[in-house]
Amino acid sequence: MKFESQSVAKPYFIAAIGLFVGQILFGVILGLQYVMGDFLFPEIPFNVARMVHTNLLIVWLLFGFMGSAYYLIPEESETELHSPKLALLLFWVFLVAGALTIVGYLSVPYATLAKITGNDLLPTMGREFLEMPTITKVGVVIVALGFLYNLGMTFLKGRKTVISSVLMLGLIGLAVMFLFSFYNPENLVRDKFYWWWVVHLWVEGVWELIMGALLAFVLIKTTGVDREVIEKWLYLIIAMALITGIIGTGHHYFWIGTPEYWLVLGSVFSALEPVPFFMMTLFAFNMVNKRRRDHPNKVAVLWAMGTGVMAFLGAGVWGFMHTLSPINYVTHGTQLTAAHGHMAFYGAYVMVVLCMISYTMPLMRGRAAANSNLSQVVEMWSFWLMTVSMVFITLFLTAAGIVQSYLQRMGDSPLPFMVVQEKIEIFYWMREVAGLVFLIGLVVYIVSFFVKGEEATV
Amino acid sequence: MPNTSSVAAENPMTKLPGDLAMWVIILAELSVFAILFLVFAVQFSLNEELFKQGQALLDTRAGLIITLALLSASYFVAQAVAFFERNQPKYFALFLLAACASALVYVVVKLAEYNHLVEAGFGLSGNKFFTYYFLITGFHLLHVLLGMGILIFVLFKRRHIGLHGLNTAASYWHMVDLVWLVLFPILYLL
Amino acid sequence: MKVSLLIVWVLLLAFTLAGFFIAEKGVMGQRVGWICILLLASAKAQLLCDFFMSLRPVGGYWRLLLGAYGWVVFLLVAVILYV
Amino acid sequence: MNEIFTKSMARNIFYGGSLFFILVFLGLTFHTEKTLPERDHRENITEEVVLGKLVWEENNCIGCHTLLGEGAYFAPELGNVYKRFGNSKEAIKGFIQSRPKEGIPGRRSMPQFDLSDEELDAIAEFLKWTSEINTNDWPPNIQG
Repeated sequence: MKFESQSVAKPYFIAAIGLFVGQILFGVILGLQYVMGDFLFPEIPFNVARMVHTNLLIVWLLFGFMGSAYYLIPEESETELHSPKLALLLFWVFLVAGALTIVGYLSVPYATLAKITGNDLLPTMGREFLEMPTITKVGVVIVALGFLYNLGMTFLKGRKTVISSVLMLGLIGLAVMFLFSFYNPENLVRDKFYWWWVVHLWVEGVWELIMGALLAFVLIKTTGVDREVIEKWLYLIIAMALITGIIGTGHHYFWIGTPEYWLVLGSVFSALEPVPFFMMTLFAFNMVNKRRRDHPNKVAVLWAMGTGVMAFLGAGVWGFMHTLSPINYVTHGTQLTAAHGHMAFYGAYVMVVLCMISYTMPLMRGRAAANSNLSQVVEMWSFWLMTVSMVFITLFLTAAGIVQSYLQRMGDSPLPFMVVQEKIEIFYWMREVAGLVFLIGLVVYIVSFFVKGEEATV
Repeated sequence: MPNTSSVAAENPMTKLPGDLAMWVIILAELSVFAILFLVFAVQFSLNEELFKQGQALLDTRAGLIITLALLSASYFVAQAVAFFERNQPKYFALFLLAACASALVYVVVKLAEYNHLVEAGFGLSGNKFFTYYFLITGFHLLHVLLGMGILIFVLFKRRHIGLHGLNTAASYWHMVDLVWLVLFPILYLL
Repeated sequence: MKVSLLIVWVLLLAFTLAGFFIAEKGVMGQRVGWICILLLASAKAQLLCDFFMSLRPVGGYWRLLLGAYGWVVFLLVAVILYV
Repeated sequence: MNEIFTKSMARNIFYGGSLFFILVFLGLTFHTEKTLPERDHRENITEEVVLGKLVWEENNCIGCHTLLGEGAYFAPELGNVYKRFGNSKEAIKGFIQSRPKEGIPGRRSMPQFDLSDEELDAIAEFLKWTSEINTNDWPPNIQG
């Protein structure tokens, strides 16, 4: 760690991991509700559990991004953070706001929560992934503004590198696109149209900038490859991400009432969305192959390569699978979408944040470069447990989605939704088992932080 | 290509005109257009009647003028690069301007064509053939405009960017031109 | 001025006009004209890499890649349309 | 390597390419907004439909159901539920009203939301309007 103020990232990462655990616990509950419909009913109905599951994901990834940025920007800028106090204050504001929201979800019916928080004044609640009360959304904006101010001041007074510029651009984009969550037209079609400006332009747009920057940072640090080379790659990857991703939004405009030409535009451009992810895979492997030194933190390198591969598989391959409009016509809104969503989020964003944590945490905890060999081995176990179980979750959901599409959407006598759900129950059971393995992997991951021993050397 | 010079055979990339980054983009752009053409072809064979009727309404002479204009623009750009290499800035500027003028012919003819079709009641939505027609040609038109922008940028910044930058810009322009040469027979003649 | 470029240009223009009239006026049937233009495009794809780019031979891989790429697309279009 | 692939070129392509496609996207958005009135039948969006959408949102229906294919995949698609229930608003209202408070043993069940009559009318009206949107012929069949 070069600068004292970088350690402000530590609470962010700890909170991120804590919320990650919560997310997975609720994921396991959801999986069980798929096969035991009355599980925890009516105390925690499915919709509440799902809301907790997805919102925790978003919030902990944001914590992860923020922590990463607080660590990365001072180091790249070669200066102390503008205000570590502000960073800590915002941490608590964000954590409390997030916790209160989750408590709100779990303690009162959603409609009551809407009433209490005055949703009638400016209705923004009740849309997928943006379920948080309007006041929480305002809180997020305030936290984001303070966060960007803090980092912006640091960025402006120090050295400006490509990595820090791209990260700042991604974070600003993230904040700007979030503003569309306040826009909720009364017309459902327009509502959906602009809702995607938040959701799609986040995960298939500006978040890719963040992911690219974080990956590039870790690769520079662990491989010692020339900065010039890595930065060129970074620019080219994010160029491809936005060139394909912006019009690629069109693959959400197939069936929501928008004009027919989106069928063509969405298919063509989103078919190319795997390209930037493939480049990321090549990037990670190329840089590791060309490494000038062996870094003692082997597990961070493992995460870096893992995120390259899994992002390509989850976002690229699984996304491509159902992005062409004639295929999407039958698969839209089935378990195939869920399969894609799980692997894409895990591969692209979860793994890149874990990669950052893996690289920075030993440094913030006072080590010279890496954890002990034993600790790293334990963490590698968690890597494989989580990654392999996620692959299986994805495969089972894919099978479920294909069967569901066939039975419910194709053939001469399509079956009703609930009938089909019973027929694919077996896949849900298998998914649940894989989910439990994932949870075990997560526990192993946390255990790895408490494994002591001599610091590893090359 | 067996008869390339030995240097090129050793490292083909060093002989690539312009920046490798641009060639990656060129491949990506060609892929976009290739997919669009394939989609168009599939739709054509599914709705043959409709597409043939639509095609009959297109003015092939406009397409011809555009083709000639773009081929000329490419020629002017190539010649401009040659002048730049031989350190003849005046001719370089002249030919680059000629390229832009040729491209402008394209833009004018295309817009006139659009105007004509819109007046006849066709647009981006409605008739399937014209949806594709406007999507593909419109997308190409935007590329031509971008290409013109790049050429003008190069003209003003020629000292700054040098031969490498000029070759990069020229490669992009040739790609735009190439796309039209495929687009023209597929959309107009067939 | 590079004369070689000038010649290539004139040839391309002539080829375009010829292809167009064959296709339009039905001299040898539409498809022949169409194929003429596609050949032209393919030639252009190759020229993109060497003639137009200052008559400098480009590395075999890229040229081959681009040429093959163009042909695969044309063939696919042709197959979909006529088979 | 430096000569054939420069950082400034990669940067220019990033900024230029992004700007280009942002402009294209904004243009398409403009065109979409212009053509939407023909497809969404906004003239039929009454006060009741607006209230229905609010009821839909404030009960987090999207947390289990899909609407035009978007949402959770735990419960049936509702974009065409009005048609599936035989073009009957009463059937929709009846279904929502009849959900047991304590659920159904061993099976998935929709919670009892205790909606008022006004809210019930509104949500049914909202689902009816939704089913009339021109969605390019999606879903493929009545089962959603």
